[in-house]
Amino acid sequence: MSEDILRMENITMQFGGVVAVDSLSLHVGEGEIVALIGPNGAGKTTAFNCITGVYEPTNGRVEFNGQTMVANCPHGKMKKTYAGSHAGEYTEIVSRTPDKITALGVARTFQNIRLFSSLTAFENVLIAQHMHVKTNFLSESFFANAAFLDKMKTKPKARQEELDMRERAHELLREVGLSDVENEEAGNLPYGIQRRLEIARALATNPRLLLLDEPAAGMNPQETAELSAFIVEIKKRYKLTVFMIEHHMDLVMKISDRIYCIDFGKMIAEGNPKEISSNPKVIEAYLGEADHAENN
Amino acid sequence: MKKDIKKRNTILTIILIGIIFAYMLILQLNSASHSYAISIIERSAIYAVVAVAMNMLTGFTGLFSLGQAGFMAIGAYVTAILIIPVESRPTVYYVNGIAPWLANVSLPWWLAMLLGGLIAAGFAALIGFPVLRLKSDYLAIATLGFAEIIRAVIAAPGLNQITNGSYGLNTIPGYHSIFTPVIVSIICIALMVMLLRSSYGRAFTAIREDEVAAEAMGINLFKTKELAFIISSFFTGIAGGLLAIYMRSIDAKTFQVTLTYTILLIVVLGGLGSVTGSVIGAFLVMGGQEWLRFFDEPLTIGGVSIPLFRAGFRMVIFSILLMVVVLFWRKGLMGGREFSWQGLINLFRRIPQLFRKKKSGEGAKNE
Amino acid sequence: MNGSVILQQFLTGISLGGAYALIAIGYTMVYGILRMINFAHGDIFMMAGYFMIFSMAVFPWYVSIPVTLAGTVLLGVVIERVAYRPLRTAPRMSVMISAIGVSYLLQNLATYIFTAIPMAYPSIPFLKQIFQFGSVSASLVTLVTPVLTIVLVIALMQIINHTKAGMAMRAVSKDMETAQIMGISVDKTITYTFIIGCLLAGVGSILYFTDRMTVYPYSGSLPGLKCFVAAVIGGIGSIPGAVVGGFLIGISETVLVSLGYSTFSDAFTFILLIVFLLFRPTGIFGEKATEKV
Amino acid sequence: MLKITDLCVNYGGIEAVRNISFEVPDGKIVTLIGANGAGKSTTLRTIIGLVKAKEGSINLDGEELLGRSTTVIVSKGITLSPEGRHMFPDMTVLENLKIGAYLRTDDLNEDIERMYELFPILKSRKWQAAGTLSGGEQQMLAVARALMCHPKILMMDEPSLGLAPKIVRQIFEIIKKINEQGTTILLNEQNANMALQAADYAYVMETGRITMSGTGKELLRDSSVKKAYLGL
Amino acid sequence: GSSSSGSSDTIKIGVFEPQTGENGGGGIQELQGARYANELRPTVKVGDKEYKIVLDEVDNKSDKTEAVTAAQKLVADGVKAVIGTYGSGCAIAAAPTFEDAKIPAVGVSCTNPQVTQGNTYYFRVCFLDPFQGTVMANYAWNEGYKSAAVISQLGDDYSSGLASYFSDAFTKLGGTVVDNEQFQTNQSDFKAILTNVKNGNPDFIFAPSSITTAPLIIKQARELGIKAVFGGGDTWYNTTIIDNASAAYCEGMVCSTFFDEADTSNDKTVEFVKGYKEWLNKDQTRVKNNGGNDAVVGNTALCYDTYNVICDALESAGSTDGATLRETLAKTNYTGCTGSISFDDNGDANRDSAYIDTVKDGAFSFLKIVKVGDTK
Ligand SMILES: Nc1ncnc2c1ncn2[C@@H]1O[C@H](COP(=O)(O)OP(=O)(O)OP(=O)(O)O)[C@@H](O)[C@H]1O
Ligand SMILES: Nc1ncnc2c1ncn2[C@@H]1O[C@H](COP(=O)(O)OP(=O)(O)OP(=O)(O)O)[C@@H](O)[C@H]1O
Ligand SMILES: [Mg+2]
Ligand SMILES: [Mg+2]
Repeated sequence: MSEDILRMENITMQFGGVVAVDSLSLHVGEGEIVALIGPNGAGKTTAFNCITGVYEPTNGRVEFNGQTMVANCPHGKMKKTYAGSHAGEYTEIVSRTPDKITALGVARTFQNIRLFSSLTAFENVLIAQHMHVKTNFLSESFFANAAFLDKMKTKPKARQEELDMRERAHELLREVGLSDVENEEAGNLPYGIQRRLEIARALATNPRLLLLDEPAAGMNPQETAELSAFIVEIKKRYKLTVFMIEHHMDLVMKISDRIYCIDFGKMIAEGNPKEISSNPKVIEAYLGEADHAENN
Repeated sequence: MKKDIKKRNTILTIILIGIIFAYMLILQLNSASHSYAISIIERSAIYAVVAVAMNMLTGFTGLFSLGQAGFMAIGAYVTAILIIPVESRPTVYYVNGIAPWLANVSLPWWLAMLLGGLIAAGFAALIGFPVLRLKSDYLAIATLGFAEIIRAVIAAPGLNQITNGSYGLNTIPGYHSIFTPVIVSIICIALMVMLLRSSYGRAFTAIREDEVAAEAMGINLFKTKELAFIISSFFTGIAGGLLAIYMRSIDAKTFQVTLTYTILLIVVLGGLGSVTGSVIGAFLVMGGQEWLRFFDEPLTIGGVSIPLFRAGFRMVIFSILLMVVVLFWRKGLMGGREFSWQGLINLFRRIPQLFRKKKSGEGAKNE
Repeated sequence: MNGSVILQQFLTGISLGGAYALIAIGYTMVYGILRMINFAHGDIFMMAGYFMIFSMAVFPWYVSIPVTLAGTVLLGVVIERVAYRPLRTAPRMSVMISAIGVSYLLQNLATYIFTAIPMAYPSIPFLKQIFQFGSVSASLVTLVTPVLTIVLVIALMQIINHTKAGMAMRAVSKDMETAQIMGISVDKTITYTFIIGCLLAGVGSILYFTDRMTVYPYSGSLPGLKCFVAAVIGGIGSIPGAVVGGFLIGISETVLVSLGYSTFSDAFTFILLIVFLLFRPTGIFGEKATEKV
Repeated sequence: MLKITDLCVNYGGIEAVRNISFEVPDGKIVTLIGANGAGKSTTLRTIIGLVKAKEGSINLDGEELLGRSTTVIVSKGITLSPEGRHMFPDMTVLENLKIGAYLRTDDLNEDIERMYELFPILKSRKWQAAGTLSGGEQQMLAVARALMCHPKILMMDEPSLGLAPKIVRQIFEIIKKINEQGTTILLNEQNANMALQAADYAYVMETGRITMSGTGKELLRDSSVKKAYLGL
Repeated sequence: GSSSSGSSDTIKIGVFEPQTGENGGGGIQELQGARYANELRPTVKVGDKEYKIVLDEVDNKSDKTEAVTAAQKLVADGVKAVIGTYGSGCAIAAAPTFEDAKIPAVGVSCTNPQVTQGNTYYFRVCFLDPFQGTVMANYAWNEGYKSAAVISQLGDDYSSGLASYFSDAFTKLGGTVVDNEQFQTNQSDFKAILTNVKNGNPDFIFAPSSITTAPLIIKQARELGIKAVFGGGDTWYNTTIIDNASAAYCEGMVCSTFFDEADTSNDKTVEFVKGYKEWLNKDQTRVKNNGGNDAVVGNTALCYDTYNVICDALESAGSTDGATLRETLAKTNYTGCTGSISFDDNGDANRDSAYIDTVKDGAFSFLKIVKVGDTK
């Protein structure tokens, strides 16, 4: 694969005395689909939260597209109680709020669906484009809805932007096959569709890297199969890199280029699906002895 | 088809606006005999502005703020101080005198009001830094506390020469015409609606729905909340200025927590997240309070005086009515939706249907 | 300021604080369980004052006290039934509005029934005995208030932490539906909470008004607001927190007034609140809310 | 025996459950499978009294449960391990276990030890606030908590949701074990394969209706089930 | 009620009083004076025609915002004159409304100078705060008190005003104000303030305040062992205070008032007191509104006079036209149960003396009359 788009270096996340992620280093190459698996409580979601700015990691560095995106070292009270390794290796502190990270091109979905549930599917996607709005709130309020200006030769910038955003939202929903539920309230949609919408909404931020946290949770095998196809398709269409957490092994094995497996916050294995499914450590910690295929 | 409906709606809207303005014109032309109605309409329009501003925070952005009275106080005092005629200032500040630097500063009402709004917005920007990090009830209590602090500061003896402390301000020039406050209110509400319908407004709603997700969509929580807070406070300050001119005399006691509660009741009655709801709510609450006045007067039917009817009964009835609305129309009258002609027409259409259903139901029973 | 003045002020502070603490507990418990600010609590406290006035007109004090407490509890329970229970599944905001509505109603009702003219609070002779220590004088109620507060709170803590009813209260406060699945009756548990909260408000009202002697329809609103602030400062949901908050506010208010800053004595309560919210948003004893993304 | 007859449930205008009837015989494992939104959770929540039914009957050993409060129903020996875990987030793991046994008055220590044996990870975290557990850990706690009340009938709503394959298998082993010890089980599952293998009897739900039923083995072999729910 | 439309042979007089809210108590006491007067004198003869007088009572809820609409309601009802209101704040708020509508208003007990200032349609029958504050200072000084403490309510024009006039006058006379304390609206715990007062050991404590707070202050002070004499303004001439603070604690307190129930030098007073007590005792709700007993408070008497002043003006104006009525009112010269009433150019009552009453054996009793110039 080409350049790495994401690199985590020795990320440690400590809550009180619990070290949820312990010196985790991994990398995701441009255009790859990489999966992160591991037993419950291994620290997968926490790792995602460190990347996306929801948590500030206790130690370590995350690099996005060759740039430091997040970096921290134990400081303040943490200095004394730090229980991870690689202390003192990092001195830089770079912290970004989740919105800044999204602005850099990293979008995510959540383990528990977090749609704007009383808004329509269309509005959900529209809102996700808000961060690209360039005009200020004054001209936005004056012109964004000024439809009567449309006949003018050059529309006000705010109006043009609004029209573009709407156009793009329609287009996106069409591309992901959600056109027919555009005006439905997101919260009323069937579960599977909600998952899809959540992904569509993430896409609307124009990400280069898409993080999916258990996208197939609560789906039956049939729906899961549809989802795998969907992920592969959007990856191609939007030239994305996908990094996902998933417990459905058939999905993981089918579409990932590489898989990382962690346990107790530490990396225990890395490799392609074949290597991982036969890795004794992974079987021991995660898959269990029986043939995993029948479980799903 | 769609176009026809749009056309019909536009025509209906124009007719409605026409009727409203014609009515106001009639009131205005006979202002002496209609002063009661005029004052109710003016007051309702002013409260509608605050209600919409509060709704923008509470209903649209999900920030439960109870600081309205404080921001109104700022707007009202700034406006009042700057528009009291210079020659009557000595009598207004008859106890402590007016600060010399202020004594001759005077502005036209609209500029003073704008300044009042801006200063209120400035305060909002300042306190936004600490308090907007708080969630729901904590935010409510903190903003409520802030309003109380403002009130204490206004009444503090140290500011006697500016705010006239305990003595309040009066001889504020009033409105000459009902159109002034109504048109200013309409402009304010229209500006807020335009903001709410823009991308920024959608970002507000996103925050209300789910902060974590909104942030993950690239919306800067703090900046967006601060924006909503500042703008809402700006219009609340303007409404304070409008109120000062309406009342012509103000003091710190005007801006107690109960004022905020009244506005909250308006917002809830109208429906959280509905601008038209807030406007309708303002007129209903203000008008209703007045309409219920007959409860306060002794009532005699056929020579027997009904013992319940005496002073204070009106407010008992009013509070019971409010409770009924809260308990039985949980989402308020508009329930987060906006007024639309189609909705109204559907409502009318449903009425005969209800009758028909009832009839057929009865028929079934008879068989 | 000499020693006896300081001692006198201190006595004032802790007795005020004690009464605040008792009321604050009611706020904290209701908030803890229903996640709502019971804006009507201060007015329940005011109504308790009227109950005492009317029952003392008929009964001796030792009968009146239980009668008043029973009346207060009944009022609280009825309010919960009528105004809060139907909104159990409604958004929190509606319940809060309903509480404001009840508060509004109680004030208007009191004005209507009892008129706005302040009424004298009857004195309970034995509580009003005045003790003189040098130049410091205090009535028994001043001394009794803080002691009684502490005793009641210790008893209450035992109930909450070591009985099943207490466990039920904590569970209901976190997740009503799941609590039901555990076999806990949500309605009953909430009723218990209101009973305890109103009982303490009743006791608080007797102590407070015995010292301050007049009741009028708005006499509950400001103490109510202050006690809510006390509950927040102490860490809402935490009973020891409410007590500490109550004393903190009572004492600091007294100190401020005695130093001549009475202009800011009310505002100070809120300044204290904002400072706390900034540096310790969950209050002194508040638990961290745990939301996992 | 739990017997559901002609049960209908509406949410506002949405008919979530339409006229379904089924039985849960004592000592058996019965499973409901079906797509998202089929109405499985609604059914379980109606049985436990959290959702009010429009019409129908829920009968436990001859006693009508419909219209009873959840507390009463739980005291009759039915409990639910809810979908989406629903911990008491600020209580510790141990307290969560204890509250599961709210209606019991006997000694709990033995049972708590048993839960720690079933789910060792809970033991090591017994003082942690349940809200900070990982999804899987929470799910285990939810199951353990439900078991603490010694139910006659244990209803489980998607116990395998979001669990690692290894844990899923463990959960199903535990389900079988509990069942062997005498607890009747009514199970909602997306993981149709595992559920059908474990179940004595199974019902397939689609848009609020029961469309198919049979023993677990029968349905496992059924071609339409295979296609729709087993992804084969 | 006002609902009966203004038929040709009735005249409406607005009674603009708070019946609820902070000043509701005092407002109702005033209102009863008007009701009683209306019962005694139900008609007036304007020109040649006999008109029935209908009282149009509106509640301004002691709230300025409400006051404006309430005043507008009176205007809309077509009242010819207005009585009220208790609490200067609401009077100030409503004043421009009445002026605009050219309806003369006569304030009963609103003592703030600003009520009538710059408003040609507002009159008042009571004295003013500066006057009252000075009178009390004179009294205190004459009694030989050398040091005084002042307690006033923040944000309340009445209380702050009186307190500052008192302090000024008292210092000018040579006394010292040892302590100046302020309290918040709705405050009910005054111990902290009073401890400071006690520490200053004053001879006299001037604490103008509402009838809600006065008993609290007095009672708590006595419990703290403060022995100094308490003094207040006209609001204190109200038995509610004695009832609430207990007679023993109130013994010896003084207040200025425009009226004294026990004043037998004026026949009109005697007649009014007798008649009003009878009227009160006819109906228990009236007694309740009066504060639970039949003691006559100053405001009631003043309001009674106000009603008569207006009726007289109507009769002598011979017209119900606002401007004419105003002119007639300005020339009023009336002697009522509260003494003689006439107005100066500003519309304020020409009063140069005030009664000082004290509490003796649990009841108000007349002490002396003090004039502004009277100093030792
Ligand atoms: N805010 C927090 N405070 C304390 N501990 C936490 C917090 N968030 C997570 N943890 C702990 O960190 C560990 C890792 O949790 P995480 O949610 O990352 O697991 P996961 O790998 O995503 O598991 P699952 O597959 O079950 O979702 C868990 O033991 C959890 O208890
Ligand atoms: N509280 C509610 N209000 C309105 N509609 C609801 C509510 N809960 C569920 N529904 C609707 O009822 C239908 C059945 O939902 P239910 O949760 O019972 O399905 P399920 O079979 O359990 O699905 P899943 O596999 O997703 O858990 C769905 O269409 C859902 O949208
Ligand atoms: Mg996870
Ligand atoms: Mg379900």
